Amino acid sequence: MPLLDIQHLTVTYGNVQAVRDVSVTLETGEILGVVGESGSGKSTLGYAVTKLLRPPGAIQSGRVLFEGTDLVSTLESDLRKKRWTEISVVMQSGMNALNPVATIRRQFEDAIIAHQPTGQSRMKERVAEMLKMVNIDPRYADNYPHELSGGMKQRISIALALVLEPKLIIFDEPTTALDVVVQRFIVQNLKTLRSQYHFSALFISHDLGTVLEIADRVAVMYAGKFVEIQPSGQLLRAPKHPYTQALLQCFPDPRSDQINIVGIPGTPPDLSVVQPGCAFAPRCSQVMTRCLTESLAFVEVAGAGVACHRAGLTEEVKQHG
Amino acid sequence: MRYLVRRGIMLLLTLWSAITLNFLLPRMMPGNPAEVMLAKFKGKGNMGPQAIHAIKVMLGISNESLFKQYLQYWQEIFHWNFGVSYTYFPFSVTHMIDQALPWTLTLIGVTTVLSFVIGTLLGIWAAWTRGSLLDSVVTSVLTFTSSFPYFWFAMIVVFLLAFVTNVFPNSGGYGSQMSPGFNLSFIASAVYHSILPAVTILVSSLGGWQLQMRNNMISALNEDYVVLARAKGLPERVLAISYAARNAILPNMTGFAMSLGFVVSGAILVELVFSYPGMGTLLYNAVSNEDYPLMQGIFLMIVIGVVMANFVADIVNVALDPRIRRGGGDS
Amino acid sequence: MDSILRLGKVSKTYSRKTNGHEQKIYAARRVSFELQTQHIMALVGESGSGKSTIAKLITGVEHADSGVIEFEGKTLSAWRRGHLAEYRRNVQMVFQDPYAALNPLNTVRYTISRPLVNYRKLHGESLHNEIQRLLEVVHLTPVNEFIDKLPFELSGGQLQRVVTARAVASNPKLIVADEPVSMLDVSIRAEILRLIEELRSKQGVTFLYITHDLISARMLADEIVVLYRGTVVETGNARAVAKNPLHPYTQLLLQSIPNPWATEEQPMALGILDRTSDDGGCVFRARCPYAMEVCHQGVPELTNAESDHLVACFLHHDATTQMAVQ
Amino acid sequence: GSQGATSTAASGSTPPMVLSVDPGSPLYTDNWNPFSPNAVWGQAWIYETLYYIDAQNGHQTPWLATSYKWNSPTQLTFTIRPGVQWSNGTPFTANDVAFTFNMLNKFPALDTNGVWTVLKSVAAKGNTVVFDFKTPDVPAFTYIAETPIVPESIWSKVKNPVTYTDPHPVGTGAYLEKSYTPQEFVLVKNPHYWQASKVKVQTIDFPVVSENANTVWLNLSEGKYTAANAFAPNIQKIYISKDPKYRHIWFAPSGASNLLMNLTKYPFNNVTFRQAMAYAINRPKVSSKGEYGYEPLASMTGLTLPANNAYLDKSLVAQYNYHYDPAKAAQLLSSMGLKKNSQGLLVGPNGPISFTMIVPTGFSDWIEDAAIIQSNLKALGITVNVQTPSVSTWVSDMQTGTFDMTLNFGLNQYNPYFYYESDLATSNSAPIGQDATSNYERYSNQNVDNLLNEYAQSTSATQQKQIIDQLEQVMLQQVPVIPMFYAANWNEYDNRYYVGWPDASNPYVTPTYALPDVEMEFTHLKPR
Amino acid sequence: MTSMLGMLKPFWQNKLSRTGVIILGILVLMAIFAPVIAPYSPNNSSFAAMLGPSASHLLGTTQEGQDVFSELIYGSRQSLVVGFAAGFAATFVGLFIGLVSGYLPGLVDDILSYFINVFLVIPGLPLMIILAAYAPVHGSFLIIFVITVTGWAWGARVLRSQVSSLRSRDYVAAARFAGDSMVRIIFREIMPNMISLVAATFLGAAVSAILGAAGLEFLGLGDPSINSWGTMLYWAENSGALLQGQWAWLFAPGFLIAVLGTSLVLINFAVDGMGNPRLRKKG
Ligand SMILES: Nc1ncnc2c1ncn2[C@@H]1O[C@H](COP(=O)(O)OP(=O)(O)OP(=O)(O)O)[C@@H](O)[C@H]1O
Ligand SMILES: Nc1ncnc2c1ncn2[C@@H]1O[C@H](COP(=O)(O)OP(=O)(O)OP(=O)(O)O)[C@@H](O)[C@H]1O
Ligand SMILES: [Mg+2]
Ligand SMILES: [Mg+2]
Repeated sequence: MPLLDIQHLTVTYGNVQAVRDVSVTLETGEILGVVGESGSGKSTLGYAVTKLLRPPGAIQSGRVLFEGTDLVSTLESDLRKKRWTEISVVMQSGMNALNPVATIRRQFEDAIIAHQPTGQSRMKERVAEMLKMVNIDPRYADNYPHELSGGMKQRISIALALVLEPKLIIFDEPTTALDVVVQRFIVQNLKTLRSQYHFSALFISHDLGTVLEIADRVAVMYAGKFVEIQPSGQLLRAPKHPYTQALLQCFPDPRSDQINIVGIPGTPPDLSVVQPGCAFAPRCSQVMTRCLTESLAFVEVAGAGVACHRAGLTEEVKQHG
Repeated sequence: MRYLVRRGIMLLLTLWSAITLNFLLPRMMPGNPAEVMLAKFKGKGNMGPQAIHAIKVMLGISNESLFKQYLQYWQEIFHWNFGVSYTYFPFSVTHMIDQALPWTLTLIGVTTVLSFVIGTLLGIWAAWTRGSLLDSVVTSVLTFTSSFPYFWFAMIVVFLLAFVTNVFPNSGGYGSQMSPGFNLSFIASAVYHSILPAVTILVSSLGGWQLQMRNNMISALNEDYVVLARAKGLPERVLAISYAARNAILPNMTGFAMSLGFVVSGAILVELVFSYPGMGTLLYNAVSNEDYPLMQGIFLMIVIGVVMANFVADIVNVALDPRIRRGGGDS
Repeated sequence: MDSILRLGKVSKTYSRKTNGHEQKIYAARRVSFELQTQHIMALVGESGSGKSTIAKLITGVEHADSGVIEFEGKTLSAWRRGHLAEYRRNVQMVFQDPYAALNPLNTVRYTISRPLVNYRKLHGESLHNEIQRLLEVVHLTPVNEFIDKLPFELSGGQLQRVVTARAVASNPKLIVADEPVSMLDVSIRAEILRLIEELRSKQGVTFLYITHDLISARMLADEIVVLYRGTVVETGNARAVAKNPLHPYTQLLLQSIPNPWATEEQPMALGILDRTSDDGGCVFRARCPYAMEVCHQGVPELTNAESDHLVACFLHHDATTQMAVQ
Repeated sequence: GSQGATSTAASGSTPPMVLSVDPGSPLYTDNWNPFSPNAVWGQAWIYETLYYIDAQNGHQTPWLATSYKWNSPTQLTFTIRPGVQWSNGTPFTANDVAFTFNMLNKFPALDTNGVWTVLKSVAAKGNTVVFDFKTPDVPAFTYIAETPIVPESIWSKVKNPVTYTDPHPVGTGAYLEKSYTPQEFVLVKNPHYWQASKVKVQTIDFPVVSENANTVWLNLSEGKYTAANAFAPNIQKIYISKDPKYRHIWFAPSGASNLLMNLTKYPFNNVTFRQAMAYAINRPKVSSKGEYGYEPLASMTGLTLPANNAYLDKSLVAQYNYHYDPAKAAQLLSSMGLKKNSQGLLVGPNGPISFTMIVPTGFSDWIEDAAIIQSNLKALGITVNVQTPSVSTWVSDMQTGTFDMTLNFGLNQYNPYFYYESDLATSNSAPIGQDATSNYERYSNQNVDNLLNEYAQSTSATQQKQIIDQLEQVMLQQVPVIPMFYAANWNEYDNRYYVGWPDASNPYVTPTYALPDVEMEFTHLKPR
Repeated sequence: MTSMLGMLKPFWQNKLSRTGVIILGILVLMAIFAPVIAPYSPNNSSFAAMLGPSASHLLGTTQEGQDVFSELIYGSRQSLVVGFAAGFAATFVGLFIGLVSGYLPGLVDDILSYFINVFLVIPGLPLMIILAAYAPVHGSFLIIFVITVTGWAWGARVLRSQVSSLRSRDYVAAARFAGDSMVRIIFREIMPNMISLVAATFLGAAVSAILGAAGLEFLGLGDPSINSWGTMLYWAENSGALLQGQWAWLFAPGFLIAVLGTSLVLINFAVDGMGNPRLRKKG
């Protein structure tokens, strides 16, 4: 049984369909990266999985099976027991995710007290331990968030997510707001932590480079749908969806001799209208007529899949050839 | 600390200007209040010039230069001496304020605090159950009551509860045959007399706090840190109180301090309707009798009250908001 | 080749109060560089290294504490004396966040018309035509579809084009672009960068391109200036600097770029330290894995390491003779 | 409820006596000094005067003095009542009287009636006190007779009687201070009072009277007061109808309130115009609607009727016959050469006639009166702007003569001399811009001044009556002011427990509890 | 024009504020068509005094014999005009001082903020009463003046901080680069983005002006000969209306004041949407 099994999940904000019939599974110990342009519905997916959507956001349909139980139909009071002990999150901007009027220590202790209360000294130890783990001097435990730099806050958010050693962590762009050097540092930090804690994760980012580095598998999201899922290495070497291909071209190898960044012309579609056909078709360099009319369901087979008429064609051709 | 010192200096400056304004105001007004006062001291016959002079001296009506008067005024203030009241001569302004202040401080002080506390709690609760029937009922009822003219509501309350049904006394601060003191029956009587005015003030002021807190709370609930707290699986109570409400209340503290400061001025219109022996009634009497030493004295008390309350608010803000306490805050 | 802009030992400090005591922040320290006409120069550095400060000093938004800024051979202070409008016209700016740089209530037409009306005194038909032309220049076509839109109706990339069109409108000679793509999706970045390149080659505009992204700097710029804590640590030909960085800090920047192609995991060589004291010595020494005795004693000067490639690091100095004492 | 005055002091078998008279809002101050304008009114039951003089009819009742005599227009002798003692047991003597007056001389701030402006000396001689005058001033008798007398034994030790608050008053009066709180003071019968046998009311409660009239009306309506001095709209409905058997009112008229016109300004400097005003204004409506009908129409002579009926020259009144008659007013106006223009405005030599009428803020009845006057004059083509300045602005405008038209209180005095003197004497006027004492309309007439002088020196009643008749003629002919209505002495009382209240048929005292002679009422009241 | 209309759109879209707009609209119509709606002139005092409600006098008559219903209808004019005029004046002064103070940091700002602080500390109602009591002439202008003097500071403070935050926006800097003058920047770049705050300030000021005016008039510090809801309360109170059983006379004006205040508070619910171009455009 997969740790997390998302089935036909659809999420809306009023008339905006931000996540459209998304299905994916996540195995224990696996890190699934989710990439896509801004507004493609990555955060929405993350919030929906944890049932943390803010109004007017609402799950329209679908199931989110966590260890076999459907979180969508679980009562909030029952869900509360699973929160943080089994599923925790790192929010898009760690800066605003910390309560500005509570010390760092308080924010750790809140979580501990709510789920696994222990003695004061044990708690103190634990906080210090967690801070050290993300290379922050434990002295900072008694500081307030505004007294720390952005990078520190982000690392604290990560430590906070790990404090109860959950099975699943949702990372929503944990590095986006930071500059390259800090970003790099956090990614390395995460890798170490993963080897220590063996958590599974949904790693959301628009930075394909980072995702490819950290994730076992990568899901590419476009206009609320997954267009391609593949193990990282495979995605890097043989992207199937034209969107994935285009996206990869935006990340040149910094060491190569000639650097040429190729963008994707055009803009992502308006999510408040549902159009027939492939959402990427208007920007696709390999568009065919049927792309404009026939939509294609994404099917995940053995942890991989692609939603492209073109990809289907090549597959067919191969079989015949 | 630095922040407090700066705020302190600002408030002292403010105090100085308010006191100066207080000095100038009656002197800039048209008409001659001193003459009106003199008329009050006149009998039916025509007073002799010595008598007039003697009365003027006794009331401290002065023909000295403005600047000299100003200096004297400051000297008096430092001695906590605001002169004699015209209306209550020979009693001093200080004496009259001493008489009225405790009533106002207790009645208006307690109701202001109650109003803030209840209003804030209702606001938190309404935001928490946002969209529910109870939320919309409570919020719209309070929106309506907060637009009540205080005095109008007070008059209706008096008529219904103190006259038609005779449940409560219609006026005064305590039973008239009681002598003020620290005994149970007196306190009980004072409380009994204060219920109607308190309710009036509460009903018409709750809405403001409720609405404000509800707004703040709703936006706080949308903050990332509250969503994260929910993700942490914290108990609802902790989430509502120490995460959302704790942050949402901060912007209201200054307003609360201001209104605490204004407690000193009493609720003029309500006190008037209930003939409550507080600062509001005293001020109204001072104004209608053009007793400007008394007026100035009361005004000064109010300004001092507000300035002090503001300072306390700063301290409270510093205590509650680490961003102000430990630098980093932009102010 | 003639230089259009020259900075000579420009310094700027800010003071900030933390926990009651005042702290000096050296946002720019004796920064010197020269920008050639119709070149693109990239100013690279991590957050807080002083990139925006230099942009503000050049555009005249802030005053330098010391040093000179020369534009077309005339000092900025000379320009300020009565010719500020002309200076403004010649030195324009593109902001980092296209969502913030446009008034949400003004249409594209109004926004672009302002410099045209103010600097070029255009009206009526000619104004309209010029706005159309500018929109074409920035590839916002068909023009009529965009001209009367409000910012919220446009995507980030389109907004950044409007911002660029506004900057070009006054026919400036120099445009300072402060991280013009860092807020945009990777897929859109390339087009904006290409637009800058195009403006340089077709309109002859000189650019100072500010970024923390070494890759885009290398792709777009002719020269790169690397800034660390207000100090220029390395400068030179873009390709040389980005491909073969000499300063340990530039190396760090390069290593930080996520690189899924990299065959083996390169451990991060350098730690992050949030504060260094500002008393003498190399600014980078606390984070530098190669820090030597000498690094604590003096500030390394920019010296030629290769042709067209200068670095301020004792590792590349022949001797301590070139050490400058502050 | 209307169970009568039960709220307080229902001690034992004594029926309660609760008086709603003394304002002191919001709270009383503990001040019993009878010379202080801010003393609690209860002092009038403690300190007594030589004579009691009724404010309306001038009826004199010997009190601490048994008799008086004018030895000459400049010398007056009072004979002191024997057997009176102060409430601390010391006997009351002529020395106390002389001491009291000499104290007023020493501390002029206490001499609010200005008796020492005419007195030369006051001395005790045996059981008499002799008052010597600087100048003859017969009317000053009233002020002397009504000065409260205080015990020398106590007041001679008071350092500054001006600021003295007399917290434990010792007087000769019928009552003693029993208790005091800022919300209520209680008087109890003085067992050693010199006419103790006549006093039947054991205690009197004085609860604070609210500034807010509605509170008083509620209490009145509920029957919380035995007697009150309160204005109330529709007293019949609010008060009497709730218990018509026992509840009564007697609103004795007092001095006339006057419409003042600035006689230094056009058109008021023209007698014909003023006469026209007297016809043009619907004075009965002002009295009945503006003043709720409580304040009866005033005589154009200015005399307070019916108290001054004896002075009234009925033939003179019939001869002038002022009444509401717009046609007559229009005729008088056109006789002045004023004509209406096409817009219906009355035009004078300087354009349409318009002026401002000021009424002090908060005087709601007067504001209503002004509205009536405004509409009356509008009908004649005269524009009146009504403004409501603050009281002090109003007073100062009157004093300096910077007004066109206003309403002003009359003097509540039994003796018409005081009334005419204050309103018509040149000495009480002043040039515009300077403060006038009381002649705000600035009337000046040598003949009138002479008449007033003669009166002050005369001790003959016939001569006095004759002078008053001549002044009445001036009032009717010259119309220096237009008397509008008599201010009322508000008085409500409940005779469920006590009877013997003064009323129109038995006006032995004017029941306005601020007056010194009101103590007399308590020698008449008896339990039912 | 379309943009003006568009700006008003949020008021109609939000359910609460739509209620407010409708209520306010009814009151405004009542004021405009007072002569048509009211059966009598409010100054007509020819009826018997203190009549109870009846078909010819829906709410009875006053002590002076005026028709209460007619007074109520006509009274809306004065209450609306004074409320809005005072609200407008206070907002205008607050906006002006807030703009100048927020846009010109340094000495000017220091001085103006200091004044704002002083006026914030000075208690409103007592000062209002004192000013009004001393004024030589009482009338609507006095009330508007007094409310403005005591009420501008709050708005000035809020608007000032908004201006100083808007001033540092990139698009303001950009306008400076585009060569726009200070005045133009203030009016084209800063002001329009403050519309919703200005509107909120205005609505708040109008509510307190309406209540303040009623309070002053109730104390007799207005011009009692003018017909307004506040003066109606003054006369009702001075005539012991409740004791005389004239319920409607006292109840109706206070109720309408509360209704008017509520309508403005409700309208305020939509103010946030006003500055939102998304809603504006589709208008
Ligand atoms: N509260 C909301 N109300 C309406 N629409 C919303 C709301 N939040 C998000 N959306 C819309 O839903 C879509 C998906 O948003 P989401 O935040 O999930 O995107 P994202 O992929 O996380 O983008 P980013 O990289 O910018 O974080 C977007 O089109 C966005 O405009
Ligand atoms: N007005 C100011 N007052 C005080 N300190 C300032 C001010 N402006 C900038 N600084 C400080 O100066 C340093 C350089 O800032 P600058 O904005 O130039 O950095 P940057 O390289 O542009 O960074 P980023 O990549 O985050 O934009 C920083 O430490 C910053 O905090
Ligand atoms: Mg997101
Ligand atoms: Mg920057």
